[in-house]
Amino acid sequence: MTNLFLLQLLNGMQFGILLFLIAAGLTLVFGIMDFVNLAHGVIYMVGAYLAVTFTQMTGSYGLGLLLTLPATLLIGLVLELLVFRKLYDRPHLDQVLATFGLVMIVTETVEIVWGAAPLSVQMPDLLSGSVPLVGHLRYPVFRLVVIGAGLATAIGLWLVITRTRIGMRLRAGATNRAMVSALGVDIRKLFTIIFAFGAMLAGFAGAMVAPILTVDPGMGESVLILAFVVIVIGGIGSVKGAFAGALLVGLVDTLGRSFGPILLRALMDPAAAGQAGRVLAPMLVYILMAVILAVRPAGLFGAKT
Amino acid sequence: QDDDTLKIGLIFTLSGPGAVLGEMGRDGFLLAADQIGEIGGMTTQIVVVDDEQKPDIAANKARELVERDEVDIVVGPIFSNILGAIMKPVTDSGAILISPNAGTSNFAGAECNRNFFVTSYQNDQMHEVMGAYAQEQGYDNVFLLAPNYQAGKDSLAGFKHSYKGNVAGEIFTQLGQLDYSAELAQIAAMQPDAVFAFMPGGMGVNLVKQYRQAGLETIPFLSAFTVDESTLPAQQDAALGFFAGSNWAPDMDNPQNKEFVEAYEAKYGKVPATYAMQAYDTAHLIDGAIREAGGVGDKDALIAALEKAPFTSVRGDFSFGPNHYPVQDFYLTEVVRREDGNYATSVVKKIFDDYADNYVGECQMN
Amino acid sequence: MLTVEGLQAAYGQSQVLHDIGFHVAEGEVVTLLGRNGMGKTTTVSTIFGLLPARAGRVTIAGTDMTNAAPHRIARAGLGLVPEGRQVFPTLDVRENLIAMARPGQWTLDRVLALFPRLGERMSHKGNQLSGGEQQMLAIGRALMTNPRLVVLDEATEGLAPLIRDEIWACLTQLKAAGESILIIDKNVDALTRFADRHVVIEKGRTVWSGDNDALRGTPEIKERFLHV
Amino acid sequence: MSLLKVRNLRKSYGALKVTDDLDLTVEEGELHAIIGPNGAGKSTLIAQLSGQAGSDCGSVRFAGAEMMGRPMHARVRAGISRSFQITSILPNFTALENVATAVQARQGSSFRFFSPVAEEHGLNDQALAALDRVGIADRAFFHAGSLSHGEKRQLELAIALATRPRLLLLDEPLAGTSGAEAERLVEVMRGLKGDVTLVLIEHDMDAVFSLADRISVLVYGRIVATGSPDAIRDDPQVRAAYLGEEEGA
Amino acid sequence: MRLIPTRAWAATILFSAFAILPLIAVGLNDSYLIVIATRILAYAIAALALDLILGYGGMVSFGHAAYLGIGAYSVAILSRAGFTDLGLHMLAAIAGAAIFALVTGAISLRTRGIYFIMITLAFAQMAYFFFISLSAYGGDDGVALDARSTLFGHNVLEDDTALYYTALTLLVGLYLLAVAITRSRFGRVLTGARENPVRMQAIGFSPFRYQLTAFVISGCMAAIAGVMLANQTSYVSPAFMNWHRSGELVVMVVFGGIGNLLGAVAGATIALLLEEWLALLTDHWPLLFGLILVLVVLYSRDGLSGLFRRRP
Ligand SMILES: Nc1ncnc2c1ncn2[C@@H]1O[C@H](COP(=O)(O)OP(=O)(O)OP(=O)(O)O)[C@@H](O)[C@H]1O
Ligand SMILES: Nc1ncnc2c1ncn2[C@@H]1O[C@H](COP(=O)(O)OP(=O)(O)OP(=O)(O)O)[C@@H](O)[C@H]1O
Ligand SMILES: [Mg+2]
Ligand SMILES: [Mg+2]
Repeated sequence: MTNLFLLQLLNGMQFGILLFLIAAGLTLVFGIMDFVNLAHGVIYMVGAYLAVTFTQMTGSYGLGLLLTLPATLLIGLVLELLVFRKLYDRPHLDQVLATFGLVMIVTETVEIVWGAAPLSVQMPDLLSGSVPLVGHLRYPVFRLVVIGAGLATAIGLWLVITRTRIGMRLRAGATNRAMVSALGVDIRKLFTIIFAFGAMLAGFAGAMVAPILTVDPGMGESVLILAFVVIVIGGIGSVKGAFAGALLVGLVDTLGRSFGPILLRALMDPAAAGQAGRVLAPMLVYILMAVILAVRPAGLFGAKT
Repeated sequence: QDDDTLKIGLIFTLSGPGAVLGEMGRDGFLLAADQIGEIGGMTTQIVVVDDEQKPDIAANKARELVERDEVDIVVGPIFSNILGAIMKPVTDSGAILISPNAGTSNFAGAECNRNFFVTSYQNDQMHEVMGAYAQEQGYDNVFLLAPNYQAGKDSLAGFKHSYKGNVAGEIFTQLGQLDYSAELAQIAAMQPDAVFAFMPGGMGVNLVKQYRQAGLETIPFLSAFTVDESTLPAQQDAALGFFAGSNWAPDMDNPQNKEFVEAYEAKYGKVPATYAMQAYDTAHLIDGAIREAGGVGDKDALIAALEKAPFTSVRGDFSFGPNHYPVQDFYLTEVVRREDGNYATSVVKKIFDDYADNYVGECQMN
Repeated sequence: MLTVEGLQAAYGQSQVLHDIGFHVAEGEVVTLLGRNGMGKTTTVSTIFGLLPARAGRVTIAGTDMTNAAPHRIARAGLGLVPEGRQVFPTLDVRENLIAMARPGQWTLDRVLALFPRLGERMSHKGNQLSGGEQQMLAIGRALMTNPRLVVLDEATEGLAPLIRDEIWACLTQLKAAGESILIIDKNVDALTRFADRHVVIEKGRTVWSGDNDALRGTPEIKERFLHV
Repeated sequence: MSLLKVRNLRKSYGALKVTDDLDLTVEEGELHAIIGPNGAGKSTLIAQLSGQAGSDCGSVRFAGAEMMGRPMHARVRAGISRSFQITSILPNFTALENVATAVQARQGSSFRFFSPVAEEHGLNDQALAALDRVGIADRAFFHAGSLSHGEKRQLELAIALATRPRLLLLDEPLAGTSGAEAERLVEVMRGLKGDVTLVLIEHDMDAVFSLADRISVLVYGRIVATGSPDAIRDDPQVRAAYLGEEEGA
Repeated sequence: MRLIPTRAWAATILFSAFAILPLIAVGLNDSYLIVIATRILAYAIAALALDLILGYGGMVSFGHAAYLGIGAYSVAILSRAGFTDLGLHMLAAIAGAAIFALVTGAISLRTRGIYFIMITLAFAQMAYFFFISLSAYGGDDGVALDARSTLFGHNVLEDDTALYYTALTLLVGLYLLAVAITRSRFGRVLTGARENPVRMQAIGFSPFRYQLTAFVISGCMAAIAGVMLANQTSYVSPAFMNWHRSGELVVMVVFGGIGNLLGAVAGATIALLLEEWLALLTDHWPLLFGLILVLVVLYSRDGLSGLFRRRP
């Protein structure tokens, strides 16, 4: 039982880190640049599709992943130049509307190009095994790779945002673009680059999950809300917060699923517990968010307004 | 209305994540229509609409088909909740509704309808097949896994209907769940004799890949709607050797089936799944029935003709029960890699012969 | 250093600047005077390219910079202390100062020596400062870009008298070091102690300009346009 | 009788004590100026008195009633009103609507759903009068957000006046106004004296010394001196810590 | 000021067009027109409700589909229990929505901005999953209604045209109500609280009370839309209340132009018509629809209504 608990703890953290990886690009664009980008999910999806295609073309997942990065960077660049740069100074709702439109466009394009059927990436043999943990329990190698990638992204992003002048300018630009440029920084160019970088992070996440998750036209949308939840729980504008939020969601979701029913059974009779468990389980993440925001209206690490 | 033209409306999910299945249904039907040419010997006009997998959109589209396009027969949908939404608008208008996939229990039983036919199965049956198989194998500790929604609950009930052994654990996962580590850890800890899973669509892809990666392949994987030709292109090797219950598989050995599978693969470049097969059969059913009834003008005659199922199904034996749901054989299938490199299910053995659903007794057709 | 000729600008349909013209020579201190709402800030915004000029010319160090992007204007040597401070609320004091800094004689240490109060508040966020502290920060931030011409809009708003004196002293030093200054402030008397010339703006037009002696010598100017 | 009695008021942000066991008494009808260096805690004190910011401990008695723990809007209803150092207006409302909203707040029920408020002359007339008083009546139909900085400062005062408070807390009302406008606002405040009790925070010493009945000096969270303008002007400590040469001369 | 008479004109034209639509349908012999139009009216009511708090109160609810669902399930649940009267259905919908809005609104209003968006989404998702688990009403499959609501014991609403005019009457009534609210004292406080809540407190208002009241009013209006939608579709399902729906409502309002009520009605109308029409043109209609949304945002500052306004 304690073994299982520890394992589930690990699973929860692993899922949290996966969520962070998926949300990382959004943390940059929405959290830091303050741009409500609903298209994050579809860029992530395009990343996964590109990884599939590039892997097929090159025969190697590693190469496929490497090619996906510049490709999504380019996509981000084009989107920024055509659409996003005109929207930074506009209200959040205009951004919602425009990126909602983009979601429709990209999703449909993906269906036209790749079809509606799910696709997948064959995992390289090197990473496809599992390593023994305790007893019968084994842990997939690729999950360890995902954990590594997520942690590396988190640390890298945190360093860039909090420790570099680029990060400072970005944060400054999020609240007052005019002032930043009046002090001599080409904020347009900076935003373009960072946005493209955000798209690349989304693409990276897409490529990273392709071997373990289904690659289909619904994949972007299914993580979009989760990514926003993670950032909002952590507090907008904080990489640390997003990471904590992701871990929390991962843990609550995983532990709630595996131990929630047991807990409920201690409180009520088994039938009612089963019923209650089934009603509550899918709500867990939302209950978590509602409770956190009710207690801390600006998230865990958000600046109080 | 022109008496010589036959108007058929197809309503399928053609956008969003469910579109794979809808497209297969549409393609299967259109393939047959193409081969037949004039369905029932009549000039045929086919209108295809997308229900977007949203019940209210579907209800409107269904009304559009029967009111604006004045179709005689509506074929569709894929998903159960859409069936519920279009049932009334279509049948109230006097048109005939033939479902090539969704087959809910209410319409098989108390709410059965003269104008409504199902060419697939009653939803529970696929799960009952696997339950019976588990029972037959003498597994006495099976772990059950299904998403937390109505069809998931029905699925596990269906399995338990024919499986009498011990249930090692029963987990309802979230709809659209991404990560199954927690569930897989529990399975690994319990080491059941087998796992039964109902995980349609992308959820099945996620589960199967992660099941394999977690090193659980030594535990037999029984399933329904989890590994089929719509998901196998994504699951590939991960699904090899996994079992499913079905009323058909592409390698079924009869001339009609060979013709169908070959033509489908040639035209669409992929292996058909049951959704395509059932829609294909539906077109042939309509063809046969109209020829028998001598047109669509007399609805009563047409219904009577349909009830006789005057066509040769690619799955072999096929007839309708009094509730207009099929009576057919069910099989255990297994995922194989074909010689051409494609993945498909393959018949292992027959589990049920001429099997009718459990609700037929509740149906009072008037 | 800076020449403005026949400048016109508008917010949407309402034209605010009709005809603004003046110049600031190298090492000179020039003030923009005028009552509330006469167009001083609008003039500054237009010079900085934050508001498009409808007509007229802005020349910086000999180059025509009319309607150039703000960052190019800043790079050409202009530093802005904007009206209403506009410090970056989510950056702390240190970050506010160094984020846009450019190399030169003004360093973090020198700015902190000028405003020791900021040194005590280094890790406070911009929006956690008092009004006066924000003003100090805005001035320090502009200095850190090491401009050749500092533009101060409401230079000493909200500063305590003692600090105000220090600002005057500092500006005098800057001037001595050869920097140019364009300043808007309500303390006309203090300005006359070190400014070279004054430009009076009334309803979007430059209506008068002259040096200190001229301003002191023509009290009707003060009376008519500034009501003091 | 004293209108406002503040005792042991304290507020800290982390380790920083912004107000520190602060005591202050304001008499009914007086104009009480508070001066002190930047960051001394003046605005924080106003925020605490008005209820915008919470306090760690202490007591604020207004007209005999304890205000501690009451939210800002309740204190306004009790008669304490304020202006903001950093302009706080309704930017997409016209200047007139800004003030009319304040009049409406004082006048009674706002749970009226049907009759158009723009046609309520009672509100508009009073609002216009307040705008006229601070000198921006000609800007009445301009969007407040598009006013110049100085005009916004004038509007800020008009809004505060329109709530007709018993105690008015003014946080640097003259900041950002030019000479002419500043003079006008000083006259407005002079006119209010006697009617309304005023607490005035200002760095404009001419205004402070010409208006104040009493002055308190706040330095880093504590009142270090209270007295008549002359006494304060001559206090060497105050001169060293705050006034400097120019003003003290 | 000058906007108000123009808006009144635009509203008159739009609603008159709606009023004569059944005649056109008869002329074209296309009864399906009325079917789509009724659906449009239901969404227009919901969009109107959302614009009241979003456009005027600055409260971007990303959970308004929950009220559609509450309205729709009121019909389903009461009908099954044998109460078929439309008035009863409305009352139940309004009461249910009011309670849900009161409780979730009171908590949500502790937050602002994006946080408000997300917490309203959270509550709506909870409602969504609650109805998914309601096995008695088909869970996520939903339930078909046997018949439409009755009016004073008569099943007049079975007639599509009667249902249509009922929906139109409701829309016009609620529109006028919403216009009155936004122009009233209450409306001014609501808008002020959006502009600057601290300033509103500093003149003696407690924004919370007004915002919550508006939130509840809006929720009740949206629930009425749900009642109409259930009748129009004759089917009730949790799909009415998932987050897509909430998102679509926000998109309709922003598309039409926020904060002028008529924009919401127009936004719902045009978005749904476009969807119908583009779907006839091509299977890939989302591509075109998305493109139109993006273009409208890029070239107009205020949704569709911005396109009709003279630009400087
Ligand atoms: N939210 C906050 N968090 C942390 N510190 C704060 C916060 N708000 C104010 N402070 C600090 O409290 C001190 C007092 O601020 P306050 O605004 O009261 O000063 P003040 O006397 O009004 O100064 P000024 O004359 O410059 O307006 C300042 O040093 C400021 O940095
Ligand atoms: N964003 C804006 N939109 C529309 N009009 C504006 C805007 N900003 C300023 N104005 C108008 O332009 C005129 C000039 O404003 P400006 O800010 O340049 O005045 P100013 O001389 O700086 O005054 P102050 O001393 O009060 O700061 C004013 O009448 C003001 O109402
Ligand atoms: Mg100005
Ligand atoms: Mg202050």
